[in-house]
Amino acid sequence: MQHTRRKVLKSGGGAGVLALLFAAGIVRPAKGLAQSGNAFSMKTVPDAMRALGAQNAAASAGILIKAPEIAENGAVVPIAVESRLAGTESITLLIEKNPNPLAASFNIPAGTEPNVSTRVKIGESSDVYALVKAEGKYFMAKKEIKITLGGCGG
Amino acid sequence: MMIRRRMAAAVLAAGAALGALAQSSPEAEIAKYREALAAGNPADLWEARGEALWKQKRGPKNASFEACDLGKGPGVVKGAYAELPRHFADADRVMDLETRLAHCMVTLQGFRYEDATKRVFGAGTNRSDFESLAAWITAESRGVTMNVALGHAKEHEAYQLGEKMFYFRGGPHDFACATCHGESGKRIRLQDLPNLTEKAGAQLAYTTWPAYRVSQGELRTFQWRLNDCFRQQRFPDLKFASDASIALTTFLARNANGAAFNAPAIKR
Amino acid sequence: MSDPMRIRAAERDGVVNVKVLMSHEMETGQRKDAAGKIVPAHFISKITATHQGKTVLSAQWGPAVSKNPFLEFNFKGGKKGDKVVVTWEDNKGETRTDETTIN
Amino acid sequence: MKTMNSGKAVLIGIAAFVAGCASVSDQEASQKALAMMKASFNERGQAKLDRLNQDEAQRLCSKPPTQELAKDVAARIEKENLASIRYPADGKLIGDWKNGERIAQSGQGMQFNDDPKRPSGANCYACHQLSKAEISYGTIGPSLYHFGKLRGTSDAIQRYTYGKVFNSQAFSACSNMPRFGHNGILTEQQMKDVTALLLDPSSPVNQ
Repeated sequence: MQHTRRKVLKSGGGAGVLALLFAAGIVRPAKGLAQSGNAFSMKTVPDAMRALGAQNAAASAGILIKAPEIAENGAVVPIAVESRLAGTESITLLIEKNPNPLAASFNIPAGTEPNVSTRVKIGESSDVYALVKAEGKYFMAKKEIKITLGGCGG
Repeated sequence: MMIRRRMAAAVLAAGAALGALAQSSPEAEIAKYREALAAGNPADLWEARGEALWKQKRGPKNASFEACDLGKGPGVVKGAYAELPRHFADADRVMDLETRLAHCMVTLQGFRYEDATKRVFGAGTNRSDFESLAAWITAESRGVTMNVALGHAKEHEAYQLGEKMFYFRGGPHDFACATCHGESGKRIRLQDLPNLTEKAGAQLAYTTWPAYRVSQGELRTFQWRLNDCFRQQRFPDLKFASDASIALTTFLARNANGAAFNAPAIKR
Repeated sequence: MSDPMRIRAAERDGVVNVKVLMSHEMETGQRKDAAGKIVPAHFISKITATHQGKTVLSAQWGPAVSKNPFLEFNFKGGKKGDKVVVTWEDNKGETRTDETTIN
Repeated sequence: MKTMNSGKAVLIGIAAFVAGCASVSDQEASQKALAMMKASFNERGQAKLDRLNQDEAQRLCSKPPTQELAKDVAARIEKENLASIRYPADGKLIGDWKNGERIAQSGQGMQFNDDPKRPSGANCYACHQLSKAEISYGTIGPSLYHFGKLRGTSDAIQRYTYGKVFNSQAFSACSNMPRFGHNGILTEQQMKDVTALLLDPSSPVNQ
């Protein structure tokens, strides 16, 4: 089941498809970030999202993932996420192809701009998902980042 | 401080743009990657450690580096790196920064040379004092114009032998420094290769070392840069502070004369 | 003991830009050492930034955040001269707190 | 004469100035540099000090790439290197392009930190474009995309391709390309696989 979902996710691509899949999946009570410790150990994006209670996240153009499309080195990939959604409460980063996709989650209190920047490891070329909780609901966006081999390669 | 960082970012971006004249999409994206990295350089962490180390009393003689002469008089750090390597009369030898630091650890702080140079390249939590010290000392030359004088006969000779070494082909792959760094507009994989035989390339390359190497999560010095080039050239292991390492550094540093020093930088 | 963070905080038009560099290995727990043994996971798992006692950002991280982590964010309401305090805690329970003055 | 405003002119100036002041001749400088290098490297792993002993081609090619080689010297280097090429006894020059692709991607081998028991790569992508799919390629050498599609797979082309991989300097004195067979970097089977990568019609190089 898990495997199939992952496959569809890869081939289907769009976030809308993903949201539909989640909607069709097992519905669990929504969990807040307090539970994200569990989500960090999940091995797929859908499982991590479900552990966060974000399985119904809808694709949104109000989330901007600012990252290079090609990284010279996967050990350090700069990623900034900006949310233009009113009432943004949290920003979460997931990297699909990493062994544990959930990379980082930020709580945004009132008065802090919904715009954070950090650097993550990406093992191989992968889709990166930004998940935003705004006014109690989850939204998401994604971007593909290519990791290249660099230098003398030895 | 902030302005300095922004300047560094601008210069890095400009350098990347220069290299990617063809402006195809991969090059533009790589330039974006480099620009984003320049916004925060972990070399800062090494600079802070280096400044503390410089002032700390250490070794059998319980002395700090503050009496160490980097060429502009005891304790003068500002701008010193932009004039290195140079001949030091007290040792009658041309020395680069790291060789001079090892010299001060022995003469001022009383360390045995073997102990002083036990860890010249750091790995993770096993850090090298040389890398921390070099981060801070080189940062104190940021914006200073490179000016390696070659006024002494031994400095001339180091330059001349360094040049020979630059073109020396050897090992199972027939590689010389010049194999990768002797022509303009070339790249290895997606990385632009500076042509070190021309002024612009020599300047861009030399003034951006030391650098925080994101692929390793370490700050690397020029001694490391040369050692790792020769590793990839399939040569044996270039000895730290060896005459050959200093000669080649002299050749490359002198060729960067006239450019503003701009390191520690951040690189792939 | 871990090394101090490098924190920069600059105020412009009522918005404070905060940049933090942390000295940490961020071991994933998946890497093998030279002897082929797995290096145990060791990473910063929690971060809190406060201004005048109020939390301006908190975060939970996994080991996918890069070695020597970098974090940048902006908050409103800070003045030049105020303090910004950042605390991290890693998965082994070690913590570190540093502060800087907004300029 | 072109306008002398380039950085190169300045560098040549410096070099001339330095050479003018120095007390030793060019040949003496070469000898001194070699002695200095021999004292400045440590043997480590498989990389012994004998790697600093140059053969004739290495010695003659230790020059700026812009400096032309005399025609007779170039011809001599090419002749000697051509004589060193050994073709497989079974006469088959085309191996498995899939292995060839792996070899082309790998930069492993012969470094002091490499395990000598593991096979070396050829690291072709470091210097050459080969396929459409791999965007991370270098430009030190020419693009080899469509290498076989443009040339076909005649016996002569197969022999040239295998020979070029075996010893690049047989065809181009002082080429930057390693002499993979001559210097024992790749095995015979590996060179067949790289030849296949370049020539096999189903290889990504020829799509």
